[in-house]
Amino acid sequence: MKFYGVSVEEREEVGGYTLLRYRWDGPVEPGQFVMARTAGFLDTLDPLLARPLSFYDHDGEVASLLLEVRGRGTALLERSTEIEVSAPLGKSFSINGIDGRASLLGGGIGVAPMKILSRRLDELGVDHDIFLGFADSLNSRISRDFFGAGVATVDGSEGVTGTVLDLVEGMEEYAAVYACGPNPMLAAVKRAAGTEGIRELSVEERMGCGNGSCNGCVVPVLDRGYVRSCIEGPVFQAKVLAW
Amino acid sequence: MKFYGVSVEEREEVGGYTLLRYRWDGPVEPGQFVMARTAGFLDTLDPLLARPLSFYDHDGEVASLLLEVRGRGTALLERSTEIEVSAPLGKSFSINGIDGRASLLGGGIGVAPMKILSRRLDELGVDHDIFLGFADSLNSRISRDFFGAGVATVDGSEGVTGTVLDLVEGMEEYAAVYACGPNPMLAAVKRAAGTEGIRELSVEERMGCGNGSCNGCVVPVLDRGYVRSCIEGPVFQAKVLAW
Amino acid sequence: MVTRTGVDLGVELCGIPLETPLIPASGTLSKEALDEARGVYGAMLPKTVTPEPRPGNPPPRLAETPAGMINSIGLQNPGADRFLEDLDAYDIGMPLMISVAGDTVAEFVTLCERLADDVRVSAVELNLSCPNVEHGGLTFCAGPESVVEVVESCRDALPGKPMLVKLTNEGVKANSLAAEDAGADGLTLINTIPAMSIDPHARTVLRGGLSGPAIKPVALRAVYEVSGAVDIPVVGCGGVTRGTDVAEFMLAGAAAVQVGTASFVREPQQVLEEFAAYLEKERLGAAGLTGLLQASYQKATNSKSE
Amino acid sequence: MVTRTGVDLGVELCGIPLETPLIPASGTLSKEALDEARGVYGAMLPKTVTPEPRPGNPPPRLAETPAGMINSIGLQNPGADRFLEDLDAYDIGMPLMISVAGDTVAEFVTLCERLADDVRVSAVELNLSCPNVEHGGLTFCAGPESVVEVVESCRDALPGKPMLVKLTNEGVKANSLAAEDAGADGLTLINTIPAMSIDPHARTVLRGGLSGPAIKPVALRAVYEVSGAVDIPVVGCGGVTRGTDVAEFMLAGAAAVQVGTASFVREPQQVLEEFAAYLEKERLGAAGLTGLLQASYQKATNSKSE
Ligand SMILES: Cc1cc2nc3c(=O)[nH]c(=O)nc-3n(C[C@H](O)[C@H](O)[C@H](O)COP(=O)(O)OP(=O)(O)OC[C@H]3O[C@@H](n4cnc5c(N)ncnc54)[C@H](O)[C@@H]3O)c2cc1C
Ligand SMILES: Cc1cc2nc3c(=O)[nH]c(=O)nc-3n(C[C@H](O)[C@H](O)[C@H](O)COP(=O)(O)OP(=O)(O)OC[C@H]3O[C@@H](n4cnc5c(N)ncnc54)[C@H](O)[C@@H]3O)c2cc1C
Ligand SMILES: Cc1cc2nc3c(=O)[nH]c(=O)nc-3n(C[C@H](O)[C@H](O)[C@H](O)COP(=O)(O)O)c2cc1C
Ligand SMILES: Cc1cc2nc3c(=O)[nH]c(=O)nc-3n(C[C@H](O)[C@H](O)[C@H](O)COP(=O)(O)O)c2cc1C
Ligand code: FES
Ligand code: FES
Repeated sequence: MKFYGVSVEEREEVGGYTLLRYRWDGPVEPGQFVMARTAGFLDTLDPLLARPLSFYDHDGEVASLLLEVRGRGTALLERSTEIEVSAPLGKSFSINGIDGRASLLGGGIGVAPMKILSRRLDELGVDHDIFLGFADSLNSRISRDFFGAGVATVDGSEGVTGTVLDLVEGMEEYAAVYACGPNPMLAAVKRAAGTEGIRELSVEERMGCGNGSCNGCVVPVLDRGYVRSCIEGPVFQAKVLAW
Repeated sequence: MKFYGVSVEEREEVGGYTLLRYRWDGPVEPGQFVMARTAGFLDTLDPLLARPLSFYDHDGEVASLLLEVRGRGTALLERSTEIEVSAPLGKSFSINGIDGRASLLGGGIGVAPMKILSRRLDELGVDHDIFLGFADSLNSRISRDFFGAGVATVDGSEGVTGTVLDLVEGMEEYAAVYACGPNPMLAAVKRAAGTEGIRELSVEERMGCGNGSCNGCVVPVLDRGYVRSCIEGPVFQAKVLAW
Repeated sequence: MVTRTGVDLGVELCGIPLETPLIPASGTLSKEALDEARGVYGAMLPKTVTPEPRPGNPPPRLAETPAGMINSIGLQNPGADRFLEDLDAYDIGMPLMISVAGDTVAEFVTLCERLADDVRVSAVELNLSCPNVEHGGLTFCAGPESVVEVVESCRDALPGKPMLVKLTNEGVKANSLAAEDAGADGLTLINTIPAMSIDPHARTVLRGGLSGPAIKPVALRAVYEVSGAVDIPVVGCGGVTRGTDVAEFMLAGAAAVQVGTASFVREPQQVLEEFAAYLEKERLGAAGLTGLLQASYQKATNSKSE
Repeated sequence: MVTRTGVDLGVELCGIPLETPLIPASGTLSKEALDEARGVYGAMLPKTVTPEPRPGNPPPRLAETPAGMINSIGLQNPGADRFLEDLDAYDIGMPLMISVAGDTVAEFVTLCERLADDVRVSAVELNLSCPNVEHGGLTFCAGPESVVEVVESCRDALPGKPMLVKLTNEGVKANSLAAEDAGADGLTLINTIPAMSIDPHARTVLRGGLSGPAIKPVALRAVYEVSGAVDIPVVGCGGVTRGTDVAEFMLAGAAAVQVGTASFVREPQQVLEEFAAYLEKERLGAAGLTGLLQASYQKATNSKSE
């Protein structure tokens, strides 16, 4: 896998998350991700693997990543000024030919791909509603970046008390439903959204390589066993996932 | 082994070497060393071991290290602003009760402990000559920090062409001879300096722990097999070394 | 391959000329990433194939460990029929090696027979680190007897085609000697090391094979000890991450070197460039490195571990 | 030991109550560093002693490897006479374990006899990872037969004193079962892994034992597999670097945990504090951790390596 050294030109703490921006002028599709790590690989071989991160935004010149620190890899990324990223990877959300209104659902750090998706839908003139769920008001602060989004928090400290699913009514009626978040949330969205129209889920599995080589990032799909989420995903049609 | 986080308050390139300064107000004896590494251990476990570095100088408040980049450990140290150091370790040069003139010999990065040694001898009023040998004029630049020092370079690009041994005449007559550098140089000094008076050599062996625990850093001594250079050294009386 | 600076990277493995000594470790380079292989590797080696399709293990299949990783893929592969149908995808203008495995000796033999006359296939690598269902699930390389059994049978099934035997570290010397005796043309050392990762918060475990830089010192030792004891070529594998790692394996006695986990985190092209730079500095050709140390150090250094 | 926050760190090992489950791995804590041990370790364990003094190997004895290190110290020690004369230096108010080794079974036995009635010694650890000169230099843990031979003989020489057997990873399960059968009261798993480092520029090699974080996944696996198969306590060892590592080994089945290489690069006090913080968060006492996973996962998860 090829990595490109880039400088973090801006770093912004937004509640419990951190936004990182770097220059990237190649094409980026909503739902795609990069493998990322702090610079200096070879001088230190631990942690060994890069981490998958969705594009939060991309304006043609500057890419943003939204980071939730979970362990060593994200902790190192969060404080680095020089990082290394792969080219954009994976399948993106289907955004063409939408006949009606779209619904975007983000749970926790699953909010990440919704920003760039919302931007592209705007460009295409697709009306859409955004629903975001967080653990608490700290994490929910990123929702200010989503004009008019509905917000829920599990602890009730901001918006509706509950999960993102408590925000959406009539999910079946949307022409397109896009969701990203923890697996249980995605499974619930799959159930609630019905099978008509575009129903797409961005899944999160541990990744080794990001380019299809390790077979590590699989998810179960109907009739076909396990497929690699870095190649056939991370965005899947809800109906093919065997959840 | 206990490590203390310190900030590199000043970094200065001097020819092929780099000077790092950090605050340290505990006592430091000439010839002592620290185990040092870049900050962030635990987030990265590679490289695993800290590296032994002599004190180049210490004025009671600020300690300096002189660094020659050889591999990963020194490369990381050279570019770090936060580093971790042990307390001062090892036996120091004997500087009390010198009856006459002293001679200080540094070969390559073996120049490091000579600065703090020269400072202490000055404080004690011991007259001394300093002789420094380097590969080339780039590395020899640090000699400007040693007023009146004799300088040799192997490639002849600065000072006398040859090694530090080509600079010193009548080494046997000095009341004290102190040397630090590659083993072959130390062995030559041992031969040239005779056995009268203080004859001390600071040796360099690979170290694992720095506090006597691993038995990794041994040197052969007469009649006693191998002894740990981090505990019984790094400064040894020339006559006890079985070289 | 001779670099612009005149460094000869070519080596020979079991009579097959390789443009460079690098080979992708089986299971670590997908079709989608083949572009990284062109002009870099001396031979192609896809993921192990079994007679029947295997779905592989449920996720999670990976865990990171200090300077390494654990995988538990479960030999997911499409099975021999589909694999051989699509084989041409792996033809990128270099010798093609095929890694095979099975549940039984008979399955190994079936696969070897199918490959024996396939002109696209330059060599076969037997992956013996998988469980032998006829022997209570012990792997085929659990001991010299079971190595001999499978290697001899495959030898008969693969007349004339170079056959390498890939082993794990446990018992590597005895198993290597057994494989040589049973007719192996070469050895690939080593496969992943059985290991385990525990998440102490979630209280979950992942058992699988350890790979990456962490195992390099163990793999080097295996290559060194074995290449000094056998007369067939050894292919080094385990933690190769940079050019000097390739040199170290060849100095230890390897005729060629596989790159696995590192290709997830670097371009193999960089490894080759670093290796070429090393050779240029040392004024050596790749083929000249193999075993340069072996003679002088085999006896000189101690081998005690504490 | 109960922390200020009410976490009970105490465990029991072979009937010996330990204030904490941490023990220094033999050969990694010198007298000069004993201050780091007080209030941290549950037992003291000095470097392996042999009947006669050993000078050890010539330098270089160390090489760093990815997230690990190789050592080839050669069991440098002052011999039993001087060691036992100075033994009181290791009395820092906690149970004292002594690690012993020899060139022959008879040497092991001699040492055990000397320690059998020494009231200062709470337990003996047999270091079987050293060469048996009567068996062509293979180590005492080269296979179950040689394990049984030395363990049975030492058992007779050490009536009533807890005796642990320390093994390396190769063949660990069979050797552990053999040691248990032969009368071991406990097992220490694992010693360093035979490995090698090559300097490709100087063309020098160092063969020795690999330790440090790199081997943790291998050690965890050994502890997990063995503790599920034996009825005696297992002491985990290999790469323990932080508090959660201690937890992982105990979850895998260890009754106590040794800290070796990590003590060169951290204070063991920090490891204990992190471990206590983990226990506090999980609302558990140290003793409650041992084998918490064992039952549920032994069968549930796959153990294939690729
Ligand atoms: C396609 C994709 C897109 C993603 N986008 C983003 C994003 O935009 N922003 C963001 O902050 N995170 C994102 N993630 C998640 C992110 O990759 C993980 O949080 C990160 O890899 C954890 O690494 P770490 O070193 O911090 O934690 P580790 O030390 O590796 O692990 C910390 C904990 O997280 C668990 N863990 C590790 N990897 C994963 C994983 N992939 N999924 C779930 N749990 C895991 C471990 O078991 C452990 O308990 C994405 C993941 C995928 C697969
Ligand atoms: C008591 C003592 C004081 C020292 N003082 C200084 C000092 O003031 N300034 C300074 O720059 N250096 C000093 N050194 C040397 C310094 O410790 C080594 O250069 C450093 O450890 C190399 O680490 P690295 O990661 O850069 O190289 P590595 O990647 O570890 O190794 C690079 C090369 O250096 C060799 N090497 C590694 N360690 C040593 C060693 N200890 N001796 C010789 N060769 C080695 C390796 O075999 C390899 O070929 C001192 C060493 C000792 C023992
Ligand atoms: C994700 C993954 C999948 C693997 N699959 C196979 C396989 O199918 N067949 C095989 O022989 N080895 C397989 N291996 C082992 C590698 O080929 C190699 O022997 C091992 O990883 C050590 O080399 P490395 O450290 O360079 O990765 C796999 C390794 C990894 C990491
Ligand atoms: C420098 C060094 C010296 C060692 N000496 C001994 C020894 O004398 N006896 C012994 O049983 N193990 C010895 N070991 C092995 C350790 O006790 C331990 O089993 C091994 O290092 C794995 O643990 P670690 O990764 O925590 O270091 C030594 C290890 C090191 C690194
Ligand atoms: S991350 Fe390796 S195949 Fe998807
Ligand atoms: S460096 Fe460990 S004993 Fe000296």
